[in-house]
Amino acid sequence: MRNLTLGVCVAALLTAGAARAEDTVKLGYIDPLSGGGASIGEVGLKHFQWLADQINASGGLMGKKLEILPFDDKVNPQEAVVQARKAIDAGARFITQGNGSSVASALIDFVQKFNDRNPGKETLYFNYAAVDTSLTNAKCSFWHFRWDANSTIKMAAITNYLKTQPSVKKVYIINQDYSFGQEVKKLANEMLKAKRPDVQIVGDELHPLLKVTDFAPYIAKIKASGADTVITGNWGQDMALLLKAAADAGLQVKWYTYYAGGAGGPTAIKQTGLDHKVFDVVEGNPNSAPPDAQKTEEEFRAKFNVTLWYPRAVNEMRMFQKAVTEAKSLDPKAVALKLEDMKVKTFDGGEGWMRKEDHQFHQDMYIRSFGALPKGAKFDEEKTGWGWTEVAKVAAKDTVVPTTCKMERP
Amino acid sequence: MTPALALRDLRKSFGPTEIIRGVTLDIQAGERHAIIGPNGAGKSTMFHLISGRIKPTAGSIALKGEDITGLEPYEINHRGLSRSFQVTNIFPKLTVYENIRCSVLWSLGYRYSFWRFVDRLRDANERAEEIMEEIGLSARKNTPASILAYAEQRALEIGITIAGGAEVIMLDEPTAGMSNKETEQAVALIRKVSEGRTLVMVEHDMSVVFGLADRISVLVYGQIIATGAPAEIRADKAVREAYLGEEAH
Amino acid sequence: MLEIITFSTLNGVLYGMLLFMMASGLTLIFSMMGVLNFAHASFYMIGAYFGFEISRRIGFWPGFVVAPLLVGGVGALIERFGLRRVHGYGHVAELLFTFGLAFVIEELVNMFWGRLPVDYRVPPSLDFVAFKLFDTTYPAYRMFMLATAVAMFVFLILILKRTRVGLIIQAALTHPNMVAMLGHDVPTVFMLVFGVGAALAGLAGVIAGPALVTQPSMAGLLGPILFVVIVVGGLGSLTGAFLASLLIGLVQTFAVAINGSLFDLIGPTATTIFGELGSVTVAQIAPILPYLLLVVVLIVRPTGLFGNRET
Amino acid sequence: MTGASRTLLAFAAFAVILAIAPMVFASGTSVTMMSVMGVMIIFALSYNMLLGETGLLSFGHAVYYGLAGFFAAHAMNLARQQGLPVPLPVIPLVGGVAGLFFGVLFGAVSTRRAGTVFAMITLGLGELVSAFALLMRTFFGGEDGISTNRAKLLPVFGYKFGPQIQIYYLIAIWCFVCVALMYAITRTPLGRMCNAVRDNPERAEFVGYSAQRVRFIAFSLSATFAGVAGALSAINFELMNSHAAGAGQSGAVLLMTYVGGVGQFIGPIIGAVLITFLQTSLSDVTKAWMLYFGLLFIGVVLFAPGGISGWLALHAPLVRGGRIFRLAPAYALAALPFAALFVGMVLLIELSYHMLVDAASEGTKTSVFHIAMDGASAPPWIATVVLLVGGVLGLRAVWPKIGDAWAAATEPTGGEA
Repeated sequence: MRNLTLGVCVAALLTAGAARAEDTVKLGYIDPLSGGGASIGEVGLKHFQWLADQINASGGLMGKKLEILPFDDKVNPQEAVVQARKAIDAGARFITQGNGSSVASALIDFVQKFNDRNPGKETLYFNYAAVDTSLTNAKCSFWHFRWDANSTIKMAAITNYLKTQPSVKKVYIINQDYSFGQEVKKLANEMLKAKRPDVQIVGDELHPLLKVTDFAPYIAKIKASGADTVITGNWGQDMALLLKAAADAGLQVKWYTYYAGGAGGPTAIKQTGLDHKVFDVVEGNPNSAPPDAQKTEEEFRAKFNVTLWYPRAVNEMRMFQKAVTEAKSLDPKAVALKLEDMKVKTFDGGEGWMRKEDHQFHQDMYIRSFGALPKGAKFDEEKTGWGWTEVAKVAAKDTVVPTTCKMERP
Repeated sequence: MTPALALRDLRKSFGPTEIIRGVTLDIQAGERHAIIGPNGAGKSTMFHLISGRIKPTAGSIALKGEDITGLEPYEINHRGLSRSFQVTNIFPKLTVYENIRCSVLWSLGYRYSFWRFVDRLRDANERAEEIMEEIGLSARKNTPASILAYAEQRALEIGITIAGGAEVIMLDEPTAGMSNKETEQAVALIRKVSEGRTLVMVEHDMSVVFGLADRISVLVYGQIIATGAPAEIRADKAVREAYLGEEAH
Repeated sequence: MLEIITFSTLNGVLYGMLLFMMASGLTLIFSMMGVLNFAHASFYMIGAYFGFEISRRIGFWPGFVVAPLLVGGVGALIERFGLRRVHGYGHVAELLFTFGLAFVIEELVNMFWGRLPVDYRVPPSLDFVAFKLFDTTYPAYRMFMLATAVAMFVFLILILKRTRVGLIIQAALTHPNMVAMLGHDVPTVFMLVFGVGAALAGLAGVIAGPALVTQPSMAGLLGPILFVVIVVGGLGSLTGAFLASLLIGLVQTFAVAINGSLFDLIGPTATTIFGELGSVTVAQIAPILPYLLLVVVLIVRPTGLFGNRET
Repeated sequence: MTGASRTLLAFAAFAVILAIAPMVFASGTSVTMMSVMGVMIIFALSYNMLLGETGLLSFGHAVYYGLAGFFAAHAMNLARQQGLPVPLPVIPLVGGVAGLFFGVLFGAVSTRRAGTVFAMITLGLGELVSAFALLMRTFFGGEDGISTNRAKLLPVFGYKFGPQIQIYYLIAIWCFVCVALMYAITRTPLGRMCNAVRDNPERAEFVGYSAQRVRFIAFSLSATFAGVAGALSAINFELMNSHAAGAGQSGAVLLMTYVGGVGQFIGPIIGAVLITFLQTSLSDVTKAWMLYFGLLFIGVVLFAPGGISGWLALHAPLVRGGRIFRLAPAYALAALPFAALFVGMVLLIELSYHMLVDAASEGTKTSVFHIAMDGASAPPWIATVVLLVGGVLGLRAVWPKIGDAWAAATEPTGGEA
């Protein structure tokens, strides 16, 4: 029992002792740092700390050092709001987050209300991985910028690629039954009908999120439907088990996914032996990136022993620095105004721009397949010996989709 | 006059074994009635049937003329029957006072109310004090029931049983496991609290039975072989053979 | 149609046996000790990780034997130095102890093996196609899992019903004092039972690890469904758990095959009455059905389908 | 002092603490955290109406908290869209009614049995509700949940309830009222019978009470208060999503209540405050906070089954008898090995965590308690072992002294035994 009291005292002391000097720019990093989501949140944190070091090495922001303050949101929207509040109290006027569209949606809402109610203390929110399209549509906010391609852009890229693949005739769609999966389902149906009216959608399945232990029955259905291609937004265990069950049953189809490259995905694909049958869609591929990006990738892997998952985080931080320099101000509103319509060369070489109407970043997208690496390819994944090979590039301009955002501008 | 309790051809089987094999018995209002019989005769089962703890396989039970067969224990209690248990069955974490007070609440009509403070219910508190006085536990008022001495717990058991003011009281071996002196006190207590009520009791101690009971029924193998005043039972031949006879050996 | 029924039955049985394999230790511990072990899935997880560690160093088969024994040892130690202490405070305290234990085990696994899935593979000796049915292959490893599950069931039934040890432990549950009087060391019996239960979970982990995903959240994701199995089957009834596993496996698998919704059944009125639920297909809610089954069974028959006691 | 006046004094003190807390801890984070604490106090106490008072172990109490939160969020949105003259402070009533409704609905099917059957039904219901929450998107808003704006309702006396401090006081007032009501309920015939049913449901039936009815009413009331807490949570966060009705939240309330102590009324309050504080703050201090949480919980189950309040309550008679000081020397003696043990444990966990998880990418150097150390070198590990072993041996040596001190302090010298 006193153990406890002591614990409280120690915790209180440490929190109090953590008061920091005021001459740094603080970026609150709000993502899961404990529990199941931490594997991803920790890696994201490393990205930002590393990027901050780079910014600081190149002169910082207006001569001030950038400091990353990590906060654990436990992938819980309500908790994220409490942590955002803590970040602001600790002096952060900029926050960044990526994991979970529900968290992102809560943060947009929180930042909007906080800024309305606390004029002069505005806070800006950079989103590097939450992909729900509505975040830059119905829920869009002046105080929110997104660097990751949203679900719609990703599906546009996949379907643009499928347009060039006449061998695709029967498509099966399977997704997790929650907002993201439902969005992927809807987009896949709409865009396939528009771009490949000849393709037959032979199945359209939703299954509960992270509740299925055995995908054999689903595979039996896919098999019975005669599909040659499957489109899925599944991630984590739902992705791994789906592929394992497919391999067990000898199902020979191509898998177009959003998150086959997510944590643990490469390991699972290697286990199934599905060589170059699983595809994903991303904003950068290390094996075909320009030399400077490859060099950065090498440095990052050498330092942290993990893939540079988020090329978009690099874009985010570089653009942040650029906006501060151009605005000659650390005021979030001034920074936000400079970010709007900013055009840059992206980390992976293409041209990218931050669309002003909805604050969605647009960039070249790559379709990749996972499997044995061709000669000369440098980067494998999760020590499997297999890696990603680019199969197509979809230019940024071909992924532009109109937005429904009606932004309230301050 | 309507009997306080009327059993008609009551039967209870557990699987293929019939434990109570057609008991028919009238217990008159105001009498002290003891049920005796050898171990395994079904005395406790009969108590459980009457009080609703288990449901009979066949037959009927009437309390003051009203059929109570198959009712839940609390419904039977509402109709004026209260019982004690052979193995002490109290509220162990509550104090003696709380034990008693909980047992008077229903009879005073407080039911499931959560809009009045129990400490302000003068009648309930007074009644609880009276009962404690009656069972001689006033000094132990704020003691948790679980740490009472055995005899005190037995007294509390009786206190809980009589607290609700039921007209029919059933005591299951109230003096079991007591020393002679404790038994004497218990008998005095039973005599006092059963004043003006109907008492049914199961008891092994024959001096208690014959000292206390107005009438006695003898239960053997799930059937009543004799019912009558103590003197009649003493003289009954079947009883002597089946029961007292055994003890004589 | 025939194809769907055949596949659904086969897949249902396979899945059901997987569930039974994982739940058998849980029901054993409950029937013997009356403890509802919330950490059971954690033992299953430890089994998978131990199996993984051993298989990548020595091989799958040594892991198959050693890992469950290690998990059993861990379980016995936890019983001896943890659970036994709280035994006196009653079943709620025991349950809460295992609840906290599940927390700690997950964090420890996080610490030792990281949060990402580990590469635990099917052994080459079992990595082949067992048979082919209507163009769908069934891997030998699934058949191995099925055989192990059945073997576990038979083994447990024999132990409990036919051996002296089984009789003693069953008696120890209902009459601990009496059994102690007869000269048996009840605490040791409990420790052994808990160890065996944990070892069974560990065995399930060793086997299921390569087939599923070996990761720290595997315990949490699996946990509740095991309770459904043993509660629906009847708490403490091994046969019940076996049949409930089959039932749940089949129900879930057949449900996945059904694309119909209330909308298809009664037309547009479904959406007016049930709103969105009207257009939800049976397949969509298949994995939720076991929980529905749990609630319905407990309301209608609190002892479970084959059980005879409630707590 | 009589029991009644002591109670009044305690409640007065509670009111004062609620009133001045934001003046003492004035930062935005503190006010936000204390608002959450206020909500959790209500939630944990409502849970203890089941666990501590009636002996019902529920694994699905968040169902009522969460569902009521959704109703409250919808009510706020409706009031705003329709321009209904509904002020924010009455919204928790909506939550209470919703909680009551679902409490009655689900209570009717789950309270027929206590014990394991009840626990399992609540577990199943909890899983079902979270599953349906994802299926019914219009009502539950899918993953995102339902967001709302508390500042757009009818102002009360000029307060618009935008600023967090106003929300704090709104929650504080509701918290005070609910705590008082829940305390009052324990003092009513029903409250007493809840205890009786917890102790011995069978005997309760033989003194005229249907155990099922008692459980059912307690369950419904408990769900009502959980509903109020859920609505306050919706107001506080201006957001409700299905997490709030899920197994994690149900587990959290169990943790709070049990760690605080189920045997005393104040237990869940202590638990709610402490666990909320740790939940929001511990993750800043250590990445292994969930491990500490698990160990804390196991520690309480093993060594203090009455929870914190139970442990404190052991000392109450001594405080009243003015003999608490007799324990002081023994406790002071124990404090040292205890601290050593604690520091050793923390070192062990932090060092292991760093070496196993972070060392690969951050190197072996770390700092614990602001002391820099290298996990690859021997000294920190030696210190850890010394502290742990020293702590254990020290405690063993001191333990009998504590026992003696207890014996001396509790020696009957008249008065209460």
